[in-house]
Amino acid sequence: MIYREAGEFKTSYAADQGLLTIPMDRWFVIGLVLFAFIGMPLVGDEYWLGSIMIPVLILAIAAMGLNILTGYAGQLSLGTGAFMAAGAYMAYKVATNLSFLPVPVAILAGGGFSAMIGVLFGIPSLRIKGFYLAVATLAAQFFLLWLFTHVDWFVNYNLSGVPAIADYHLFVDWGPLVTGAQASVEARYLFVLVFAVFLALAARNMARCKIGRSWMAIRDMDIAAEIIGIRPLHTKLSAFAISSFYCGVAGALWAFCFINNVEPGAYEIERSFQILFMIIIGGLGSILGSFLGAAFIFLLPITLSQLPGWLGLDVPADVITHLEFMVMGVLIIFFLIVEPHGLARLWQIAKEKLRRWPFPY
Amino acid sequence: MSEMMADNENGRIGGELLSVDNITLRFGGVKALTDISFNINKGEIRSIIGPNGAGKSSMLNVINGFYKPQEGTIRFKGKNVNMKPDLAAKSGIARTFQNIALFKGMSTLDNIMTGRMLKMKAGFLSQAIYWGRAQKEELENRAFVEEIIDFLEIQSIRKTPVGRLPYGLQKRVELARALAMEPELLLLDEPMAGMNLEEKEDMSRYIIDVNEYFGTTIALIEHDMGVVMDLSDRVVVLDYGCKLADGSPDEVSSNQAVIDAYLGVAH
Amino acid sequence: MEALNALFVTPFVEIFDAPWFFMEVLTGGLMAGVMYSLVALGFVLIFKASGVFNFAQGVMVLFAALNFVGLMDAGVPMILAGIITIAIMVAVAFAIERFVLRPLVNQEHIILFMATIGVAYFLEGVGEMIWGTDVRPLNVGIPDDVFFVGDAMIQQSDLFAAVVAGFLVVVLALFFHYTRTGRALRAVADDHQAALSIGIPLNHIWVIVWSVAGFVALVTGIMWGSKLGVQFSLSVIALKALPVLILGGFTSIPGAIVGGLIIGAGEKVAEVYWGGFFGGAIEEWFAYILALAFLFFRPQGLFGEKIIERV
Amino acid sequence: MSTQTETNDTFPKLLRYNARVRAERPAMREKDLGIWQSWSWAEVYEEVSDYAAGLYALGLRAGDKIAIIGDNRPRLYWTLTAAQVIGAVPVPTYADSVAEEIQFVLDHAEAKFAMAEDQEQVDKLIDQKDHLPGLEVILFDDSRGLRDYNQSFLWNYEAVLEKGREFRTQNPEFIERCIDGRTGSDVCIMLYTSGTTGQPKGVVHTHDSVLITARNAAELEGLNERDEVLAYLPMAWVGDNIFSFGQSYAAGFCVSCPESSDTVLNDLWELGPTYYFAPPRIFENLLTTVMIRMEDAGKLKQRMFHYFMDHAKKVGVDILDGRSVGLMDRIKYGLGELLVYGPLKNALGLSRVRLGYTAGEAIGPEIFEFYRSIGINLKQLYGSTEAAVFITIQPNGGIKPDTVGVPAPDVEIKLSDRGEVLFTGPGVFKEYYKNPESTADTKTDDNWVMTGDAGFFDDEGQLKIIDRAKDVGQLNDGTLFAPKYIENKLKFFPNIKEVVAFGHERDYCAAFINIDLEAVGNWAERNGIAYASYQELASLPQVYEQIQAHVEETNRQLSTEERVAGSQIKRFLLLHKMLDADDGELTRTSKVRRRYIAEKYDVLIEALYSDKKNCRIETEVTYEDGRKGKLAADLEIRDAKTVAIGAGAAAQAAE
Repeated sequence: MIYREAGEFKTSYAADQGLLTIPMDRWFVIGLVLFAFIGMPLVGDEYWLGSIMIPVLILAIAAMGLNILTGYAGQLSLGTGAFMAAGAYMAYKVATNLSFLPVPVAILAGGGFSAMIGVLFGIPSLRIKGFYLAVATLAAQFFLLWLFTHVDWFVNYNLSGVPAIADYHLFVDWGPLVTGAQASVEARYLFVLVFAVFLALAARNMARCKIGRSWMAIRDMDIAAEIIGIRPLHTKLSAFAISSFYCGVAGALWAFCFINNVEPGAYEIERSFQILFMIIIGGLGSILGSFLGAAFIFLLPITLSQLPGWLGLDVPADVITHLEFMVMGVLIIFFLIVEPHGLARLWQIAKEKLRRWPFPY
Repeated sequence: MSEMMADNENGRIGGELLSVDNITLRFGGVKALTDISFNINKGEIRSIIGPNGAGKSSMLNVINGFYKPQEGTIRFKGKNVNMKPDLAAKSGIARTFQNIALFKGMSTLDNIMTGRMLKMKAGFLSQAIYWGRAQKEELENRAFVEEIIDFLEIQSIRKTPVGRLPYGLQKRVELARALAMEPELLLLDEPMAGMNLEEKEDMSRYIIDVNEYFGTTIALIEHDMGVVMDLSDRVVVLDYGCKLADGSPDEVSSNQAVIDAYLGVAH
Repeated sequence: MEALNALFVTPFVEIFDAPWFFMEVLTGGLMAGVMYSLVALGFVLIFKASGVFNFAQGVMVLFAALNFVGLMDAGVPMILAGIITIAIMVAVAFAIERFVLRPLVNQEHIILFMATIGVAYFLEGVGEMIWGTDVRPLNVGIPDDVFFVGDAMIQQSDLFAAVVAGFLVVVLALFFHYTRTGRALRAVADDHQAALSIGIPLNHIWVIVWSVAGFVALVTGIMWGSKLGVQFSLSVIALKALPVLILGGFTSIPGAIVGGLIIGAGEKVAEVYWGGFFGGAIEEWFAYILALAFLFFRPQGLFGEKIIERV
Repeated sequence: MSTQTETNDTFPKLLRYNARVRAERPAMREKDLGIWQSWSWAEVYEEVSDYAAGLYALGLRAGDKIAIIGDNRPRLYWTLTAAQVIGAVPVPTYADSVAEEIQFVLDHAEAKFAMAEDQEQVDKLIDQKDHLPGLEVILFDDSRGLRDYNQSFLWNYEAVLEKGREFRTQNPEFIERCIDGRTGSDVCIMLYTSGTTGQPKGVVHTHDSVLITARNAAELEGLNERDEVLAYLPMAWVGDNIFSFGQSYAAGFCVSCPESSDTVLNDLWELGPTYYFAPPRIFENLLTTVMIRMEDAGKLKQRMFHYFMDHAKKVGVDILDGRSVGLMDRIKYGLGELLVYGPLKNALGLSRVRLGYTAGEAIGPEIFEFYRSIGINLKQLYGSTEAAVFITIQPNGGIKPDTVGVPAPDVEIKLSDRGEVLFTGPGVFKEYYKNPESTADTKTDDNWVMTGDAGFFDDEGQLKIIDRAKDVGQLNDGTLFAPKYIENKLKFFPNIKEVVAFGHERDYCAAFINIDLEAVGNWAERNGIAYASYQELASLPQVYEQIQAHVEETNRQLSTEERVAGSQIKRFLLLHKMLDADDGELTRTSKVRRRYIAEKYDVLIEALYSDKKNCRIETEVTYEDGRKGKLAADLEIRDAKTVAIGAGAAAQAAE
């Protein structure tokens, strides 16, 4: 309906292969990003920025990571939480022990460490698939979390085992505080947003390049992928590495910019499932879906817990928790049956409808 | 495209490109191929025929490295090879499958682009920022792929997800993907299976065009004898994993053993 | 050197120093293993018959046990509670077939797997909504005295559980081999088309097999519940069943039993003798790492069929 | 602009001028290899220069003819200019012609060169080469499938360019000299008209006639270098030569070629032209497609669609023409633009159209108004090959669906005694090639051209074309009788498929009518009326009622037009069978064979001109399988109310 594409023709491959080839979409996304950077910090309060936007963005990064592995490369993982933990602990180590490095570098280092771990646990993927691989990633989940909680080196021999994150400036001792309890919520939000935007852009770019196509080729038909020269192990490991990098960065941001400490409880198996749900409901193989899914899954329990209040009903908190489980379960089944490609596909369909408007097809 | 064109002025067919020597392949106790030898010359269209279960597909699978023969050697471009499929691809062997093996979740264009995988060398960082080498490669290879799309006349389905295409077109896309690899040897496993007459004619024309334009050597498995006899320079006949005959279409079709084993049977 | 000592010498010295204690640890582990086996058994049943990897099996154990204990606490006689619970589990099987499996027929396995995660969440929510989250003690009259074999202390309840598990396996084996339905289930496992051709509606088979799995879940729940009380942690053993399956193979009933025993015994022994060296709590991951190691060397598991990939 | 007229009086000069003043602006585009490949004016000039030199090097000289055969391709368009550079005459022919037709044209034109698009066209030429002794060189654009063609007269386009470059390095001044050496009075192009009777005639145009006409119209409509046009109509047709060549050079806008004839619709949508020509048939088909696609939409959407379409019908045209419309209506129209018209135009690829033309035959007023009401500035024009298209153009703000507008700039029009339209102006052709008799028959010594069409001016001075002049007759009382004009008016009703009107040398006008089986059948189904055959449907009284209403409505319309008001339909009948080409009643192109029908159904005609209420008829029919059979029917003849002359106008005014 709102699309006016006639006359938007492409005279070069560069234009035809662009990220957002429809001008409407381009303006929409630019507008959205501008709003996220300028409008949101202005209108958002402490609660919205600090308790909703930050975690949603961080979870979206992790969801993008899992989506690269599961949605694009077709390798099921139940170890997302552990890869996030790897990023968080390593970022903490770097930030505390190599304090001459700016905090963004520490966070990226966390991602890098997570990528290495990811490769390690991805090696079995050469020989095993599907559920078998899920077990390998479960092993990562339990083993890594045990490792980080039982080897005190990771927490600098902190007695509580849950070290707090100090207040770091953007660049060592220059720039605004971006992490820790003293940092303003706007600064933390923008810091996370920058990561989210750049990682999303990078993911979209990879998805449309050689590497993305080789992931999808392995996912869709590994035998055919091999005959055109795609190395299965190399491709799968690259997916593990990049996926884990995203998860690692997300884990580090979670510790540094959201909960302000390195808390193992944040990276349990439940987190892995939560992120899996995000990509199922958001849409497998879609970067947009990662964001939609993250927002949806994160906001659902919040909405559910508020809903009775809005409706003037008095529902005990534990009932809401159970309801949340039930709704989540039903939603997952519903999406798998009705729209296995999730919210992103619904968005796509809506967009197609608008493009075809007023015609039905 | 012009650099792909073979110099066909002086005789289309050149020297030996691939030789299969005494190949024996067993699955457990079952012998799929027994002591098979034949060769494929540069530039020719070589057909492998035989009744169902004769071992034709196994033969192709041995050539491009899916199956490891227990005995015998394969030499490609004079070198002894015993490779994995991805290495076979690297050395210049492409193939299509009897049951279409396209990447269902991707568009026609992306499927064909995957055929250019080996020609793209950009690092992942360059790809992540879509800048420099990665972008250059994407655009160059897109241009190349467009030539193939044009060649096989599949412009109108360029951006259609392959899962939605009719069977005949899917086969064509698969051929396009194989062609995008600029192979020296193209293995076609029943490229016309399940096609109607018109589609078969189209496909035959494309096969000849590929052979003539790009000088690609083609090894072909096909059931339709008419097609085989029309297209092929030489034919090798398999039956129960053994070689029955080898020679020009005329020689093969007049060979008594072949007639008994295959042509005599109503197909 | 010290590390090597702690890893390769000390534990064995300890074992030989106190063989009875080792026996005790081992039997304790084996008994825990029986529980894993029972959960894994439920997995295998469903996987064999429908190719579905039922992540919800663990929650089904919890759900069945919650219903059972809930009914008993409400004053329903034990036998009746058992019957009602079985009826509920059959109803669940019907519902799953109708609302999950049927709409997803012919989908990829991974999709079905994720759907069972949804089922798990839903059942957990429903179960706890109705019966609450408190740990409920369960007493069905299983003797819990201890007796000694040599110096090793054995719990009668464990032994009882082992007997029940064994009994269950025998019953299932008989069921699979000597009843029409059982044979049909095996046929389905081998080839869906073949099963259809002998005239058994696939939908019925799914309902039956999920019901049987529900029954196994109930038995598991009762065993486990009388030992530890009925609580949320029951559903977590589902995750432990995964490595069991890797070891035993996804389609083998004996594999599930043996795999369970190995994992159960292995992780107990490892915890007691090697745990100290690693810093404790290695039970948490031992099973997975063991399974991982298995995956490298024998991906089809102990009893699984070799997977040959055809081109 | 006026200085330009003097200095740039040929197309090559204009190209050189464009290459200088708008060097970087796109001149030509082609959808190829997935994207719109573009060439700037400077690039086109360079390429055309090489090409011209190459042609010269191959032996093409001033005055020689070069035939062009193929779909719309940039290189085929460049052949026009390249030939013109060296003074040779391009002769575009229809790409879908069979080999024999091409042979006739090339032979008649004495073509020395031929530029073929691809293997298909080359094959046709080679096929006829023996009958074309004058044809020396065949060039081709797309080399696919031509590898094994080793005839020495075959030249690849690239090879010609190569030759041209070589030639130019040796003769650097050659191109400039050639271009400067030509003037506007030189022959520019030869276009063969596919006449309905007899052999095609080669219409010779000079640079002046094409260029001045093209420029006049471009200036009138304000076309400029930012306009976009899609070249998809045959190059051999004069319209394409003006819209996609002449006006592009004159106004400097870019011409785009579709990927193939199969992808025209999608290419149109992608390109979104600002200047668009299509014959009425295309607009009609497009509208049908729109309606069919909307049938599948949800109820709510359909209601919304029709609601806003009705509103557009009410005020859309007034808004387009800048007449005053109430604020509420404007707001509603704006909403409609957002919800329906805009997306609809977008989906059709017409959202950027600033100027649309249609011509060639009468367009149904409903169809015409539909496009205009959703804000597409569609106009009718009247033209011919002999006029380099433009004879009349509908004036902005004064567009009426049933006229073709006022004379184009510098064009004068007069009507002969028989009502035939004559024109003169800058676009008048030079001659029919090698056919002085026809030239003399068509063109008077003082440069007036007879169009062969009968028409008249309405009170606002707009021309109405009513029929071919030779078909126009007179009633016994001397009233003008234009059968096609009446028939068209009736055929615009969806329920009416075909009409044959009678009246020449009769007392009044009467008609045979064929109903539209689909439309009326649909209506019958919806109203639960059973029918077994066309014959049965056509004999139903309810159907007669409907058709009678249509006839009377037509009479009312006719009564408002002074010249034809006397030829209202007094009596009509619904034929018991569809007029069919198999029975010889229609031509293969579905035109009515008047005389044959008059003979075959003379009984019916007699009945129409008597006071009978019924008439029995027996006819032989040919079934689809070729069998012949007899069909007998008793047809009802009805009287239709006529409106007194002038009364209709009064009634209309009263509404």
